[in-house]
Amino acid sequence: MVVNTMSRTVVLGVIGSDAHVVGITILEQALSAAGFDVVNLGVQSSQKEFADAAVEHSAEAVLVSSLYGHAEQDCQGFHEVLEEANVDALTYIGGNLAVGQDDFDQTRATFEELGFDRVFDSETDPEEAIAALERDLNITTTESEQVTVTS
Amino acid sequence: MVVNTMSRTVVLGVIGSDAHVVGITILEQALSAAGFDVVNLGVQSSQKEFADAAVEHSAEAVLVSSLYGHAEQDCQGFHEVLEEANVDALTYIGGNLAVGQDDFDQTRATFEELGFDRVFDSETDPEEAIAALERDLNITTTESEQVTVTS
Amino acid sequence: MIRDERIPSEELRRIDEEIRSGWTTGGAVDFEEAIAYHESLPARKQFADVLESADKPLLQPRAGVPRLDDQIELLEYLHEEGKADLLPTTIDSYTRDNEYGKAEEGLEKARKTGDDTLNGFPAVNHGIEGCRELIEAIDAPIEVRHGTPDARLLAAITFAGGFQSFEGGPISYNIPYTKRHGLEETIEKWQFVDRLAGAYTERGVRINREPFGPLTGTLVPPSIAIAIMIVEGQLAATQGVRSITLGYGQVGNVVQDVAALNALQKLGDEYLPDEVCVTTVFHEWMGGFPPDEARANGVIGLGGMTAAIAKPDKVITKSPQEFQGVPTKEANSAGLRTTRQVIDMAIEQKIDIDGIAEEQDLIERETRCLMDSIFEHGDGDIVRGTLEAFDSGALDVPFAPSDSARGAVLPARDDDGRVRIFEWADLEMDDEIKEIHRARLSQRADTEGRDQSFRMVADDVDAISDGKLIGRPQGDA
Amino acid sequence: MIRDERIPSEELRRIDEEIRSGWTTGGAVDFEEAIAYHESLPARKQFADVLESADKPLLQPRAGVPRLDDQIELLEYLHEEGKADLLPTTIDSYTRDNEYGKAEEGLEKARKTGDDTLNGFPAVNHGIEGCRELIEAIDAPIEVRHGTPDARLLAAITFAGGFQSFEGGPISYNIPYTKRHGLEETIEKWQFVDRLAGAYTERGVRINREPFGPLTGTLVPPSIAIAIMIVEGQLAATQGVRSITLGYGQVGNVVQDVAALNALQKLGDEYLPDEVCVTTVFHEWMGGFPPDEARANGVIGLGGMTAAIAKPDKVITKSPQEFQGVPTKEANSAGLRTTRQVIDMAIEQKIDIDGIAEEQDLIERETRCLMDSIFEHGDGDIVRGTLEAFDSGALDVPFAPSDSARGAVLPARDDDGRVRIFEWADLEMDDEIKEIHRARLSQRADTEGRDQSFRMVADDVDAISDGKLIGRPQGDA
Repeated sequence: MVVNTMSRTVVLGVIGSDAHVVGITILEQALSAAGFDVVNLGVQSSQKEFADAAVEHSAEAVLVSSLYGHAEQDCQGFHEVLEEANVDALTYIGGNLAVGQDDFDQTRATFEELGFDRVFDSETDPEEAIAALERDLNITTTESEQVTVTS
Repeated sequence: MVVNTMSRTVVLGVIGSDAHVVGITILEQALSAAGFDVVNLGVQSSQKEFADAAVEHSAEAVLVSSLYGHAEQDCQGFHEVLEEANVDALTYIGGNLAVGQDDFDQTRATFEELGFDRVFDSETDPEEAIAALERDLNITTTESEQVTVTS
Repeated sequence: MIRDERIPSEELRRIDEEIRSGWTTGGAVDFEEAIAYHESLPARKQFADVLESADKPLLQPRAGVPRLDDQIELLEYLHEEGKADLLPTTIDSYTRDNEYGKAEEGLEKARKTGDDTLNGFPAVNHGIEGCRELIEAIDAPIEVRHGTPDARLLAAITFAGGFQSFEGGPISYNIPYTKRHGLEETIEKWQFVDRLAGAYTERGVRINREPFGPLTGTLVPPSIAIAIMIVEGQLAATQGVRSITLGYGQVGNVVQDVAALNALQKLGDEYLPDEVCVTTVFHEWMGGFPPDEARANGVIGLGGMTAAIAKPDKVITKSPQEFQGVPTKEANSAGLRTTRQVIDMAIEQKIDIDGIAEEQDLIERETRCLMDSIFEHGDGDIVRGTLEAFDSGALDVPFAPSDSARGAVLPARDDDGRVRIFEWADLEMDDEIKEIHRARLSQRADTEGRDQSFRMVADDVDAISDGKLIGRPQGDA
Repeated sequence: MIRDERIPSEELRRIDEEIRSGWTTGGAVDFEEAIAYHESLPARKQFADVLESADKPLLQPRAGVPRLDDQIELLEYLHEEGKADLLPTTIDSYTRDNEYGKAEEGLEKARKTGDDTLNGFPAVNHGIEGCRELIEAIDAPIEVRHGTPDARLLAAITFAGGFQSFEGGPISYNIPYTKRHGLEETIEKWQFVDRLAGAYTERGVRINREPFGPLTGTLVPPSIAIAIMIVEGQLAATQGVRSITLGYGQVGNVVQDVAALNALQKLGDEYLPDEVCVTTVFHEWMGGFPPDEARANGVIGLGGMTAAIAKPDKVITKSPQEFQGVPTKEANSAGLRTTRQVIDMAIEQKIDIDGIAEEQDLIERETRCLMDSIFEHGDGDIVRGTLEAFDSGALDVPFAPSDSARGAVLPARDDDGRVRIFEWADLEMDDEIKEIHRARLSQRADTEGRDQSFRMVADDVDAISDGKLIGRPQGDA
């Protein structure tokens, strides 16, 4: 288990009308175990709920999950909402981001264009996302070297 | 169980290169139980073996089984062989008589033309064949009325 | 605050009239005429009687398409080709959200274009006439399956339309399905549904009610599912329902699944009033399926085998196309026939597995802990108790999207593949039982040479779709 | 009369030379060079080692097509898409009849037209080079499967060609396959095959030998199959074989199948010399399959479940297309993956079923009766004993087409679906055991309200393809 000396807050949730809860439940556990303070908004969270929580908890990262294939639609204008609320946090998105997607590079480009810092597919292990987060937030851990990052 | 007062002999066997033994094994049991004397030639029996056995045992019926789809070929000239041996017995044939057969009436006509007195498909119960045999041999039994004959 | 009390007749009438005014088809409901209609149905369409008198598990698939003619064709196919004993009519999502206007648009579009613009059969829009046409066309009993938090109008119309079985309940159609519906709200609404079913029952038309046992479908510990089934069964019984089918979703461990189905029947009989006829339904694996029809058939085969041993009254089957979503009618029918073959080959065999009694005993003890806690939380009232227990976290469902449940409990499989509780959060449970779970999970951790952690949970969630029961660490980890 | 004695080296050489002159490809065999070739193969292609060191059941399909390139493609597919652990090469019918000339014609036609003019891979015609090309192309061990009464040349060429496992035996490839081959003749010919395998074994190249356990594939009582497996294992051991896989075909009753596989391993270890490594192979149902892929998947699922409980060393899988004959490679691979999913989900579960020990005890007692009778018939010599016992009917196989067996024994299922003996004919068996069978069948007769008769046998033969295990009388009978 990776334990950090300094505690960082991340906001986590499933965007849109999506009710897939298993992924974020496990991600919440993994983030907590890795030493993060996690604000879990749960499923069916709106763009505004993400922004409000990020402001309230001074989050350093906003992690968006979407598994029902309508992520692109649900994330239109999301970064503008964050900007208006003066949220200056990393933004990650992961899950089944497009219906019947064949080409993940294409999907990644789409979501990077929308403003996300990192884009993960549904096969991504929690460890992988956490390792990326630690790198992006310049958190040094004794074990992070062992984790293979493929993003 | 139907028990007859007079004992009649039938010859039973699988013709050609066919090695399907289950059907005639059960038919042998059924015929014995119905009071017939059964000469079971087993699988892979030639036309001549049927004829020889019929002569030797003075058989009143010759029952031919075929399940591998080559019955028509295996039975070409069969009735001529029986005639040459002076066999004057009923001849029945049953089983999967044609490869990929859809129309059993067609198949029945083919084998009746070859000289068989009755033609049965592979779904025929032993009882049905025996009931037909009893009728054709004018055997009166107390129970034969109960058996439905659809041939 | 609402309590577990029967809705008075005048209140029933008042709500009924209010509800039926919610959509045009509601006006056609005439209770007396509906009773006469049900009485006119032949014995083989009387759901409760057919289910309760069966001498082996009856099979039922899932199926719903928007157009009436298509639904008739689909159910006829599943009945004739799939040899389903009982048939379903799955309702579309708009109806589940009480958006009858949107359902109407979808239905009209479906009628015009022939496309399936809805993901189910909008029974409210089809109205009583449409429902009855379906009931009359199909030579078997049909159940309404949906996932609707407020199913009052759906119940009013489908009951009057001739359906005699109705899935769902205030917890089981809330917690796993929606985020923001309050539990008190859904209990109140389902009290009406049950009361309406009770009104038919009083007149001799026993409407079968079936709480949805699999809940979130993801490694739900049997005792949690059974406690919720008992609560929903009790709520229905209070309102006069007399035919109740308690549900359970396969977890994949044969001993635990058989033990759970035994416990479900035993505790159901024990907790519910004597005048209720309690039956059970076993759902084939509701978690993620392998993305491969051949492997999916293996999952279905294990489900059939479990059903043959446990002998529930009903089995809801899966199809080999489960991974990709709604199956073709051929695949749906294949799932039925594969299940049937396994059950028919195995059910006459005496298969008594060691350890079922012990596992059943553990499940019963756990369930009693939860039930005791619910009664305590409610000072003897099961409605108040359920609300308070969910509120305090003493009752919880893993992976619940709903705000009404903590969703803080986390399950993991033990070394034998049985579902145990890894994270208890505030779930009410005897320490002795918690110790048993801890010991079993510790045994698994030893086998795998790793600590007990959420990684086990994560690995277990994906295990069956990856081809195993237990999410063991991979060689390259 | 031949006896169970090792063929002397000079005799081995003499027969070997004579046999190899039977077809042009025989000349290329060079024993020393072949030993070196086997030694050069990587560990993952060493059949006996891979099989004996596996920690769970390995899966193997059936497959054989005439052309080498097609056979490579087929086995690659089954290895990669079906995830088969071990691969087969099924030999064509002409080769089984030693008609190498006709096989050559068929092969040439297949090469010209691309059609599968033969029903298997004519390994003799492909010769050592062809065989080795196949061995090298496939990254897994490969077994030769055939059904050849006189398999001497086939063995000489496939052993030298790099195959390290060879199915069959003098009884198991005679009694179920042909009518007129004498048993003495096939024993003599298989003594050579085993002696040749023993010669490789002596030099460190352990050729695995696998007697064909399912025999006639039709309700064979376990003890009869096991006795024949022990006899063939002993004959092979005498000739120097040290890796022997005893086979058993599923009868469909889980308790009896698990008990039989346990007994097979136990009695194999007991009867065969210590220096032999005995493993077991379980054949998924070899009787008639339902004419419906969905139902066939149910049969396969039950087979996988049985394998998960009994844990044999190897499982030979069936495909959902079994009914129609040779499956497509996709269906063959689907059968593998369905079996794999069931085994992988169930094998880590502790599933101890009551009554397995008792059934195993019964099977062992029956088998010992048969073995005692064989030894008595032969005055201690197992070859003479086998010949005399088949001759007297003390040893028999139900539904045997061969003139070498009486085929007078008739099996039927009891009320639990276990295969019992209805007609003993002259089979040697303790009266006490006969009484047990009689009582079990009488119980079934009572349940069904009919007399014990051949009708049960007939009904049982068709039961699984009709969707049930036990052939109960139909309602309309």
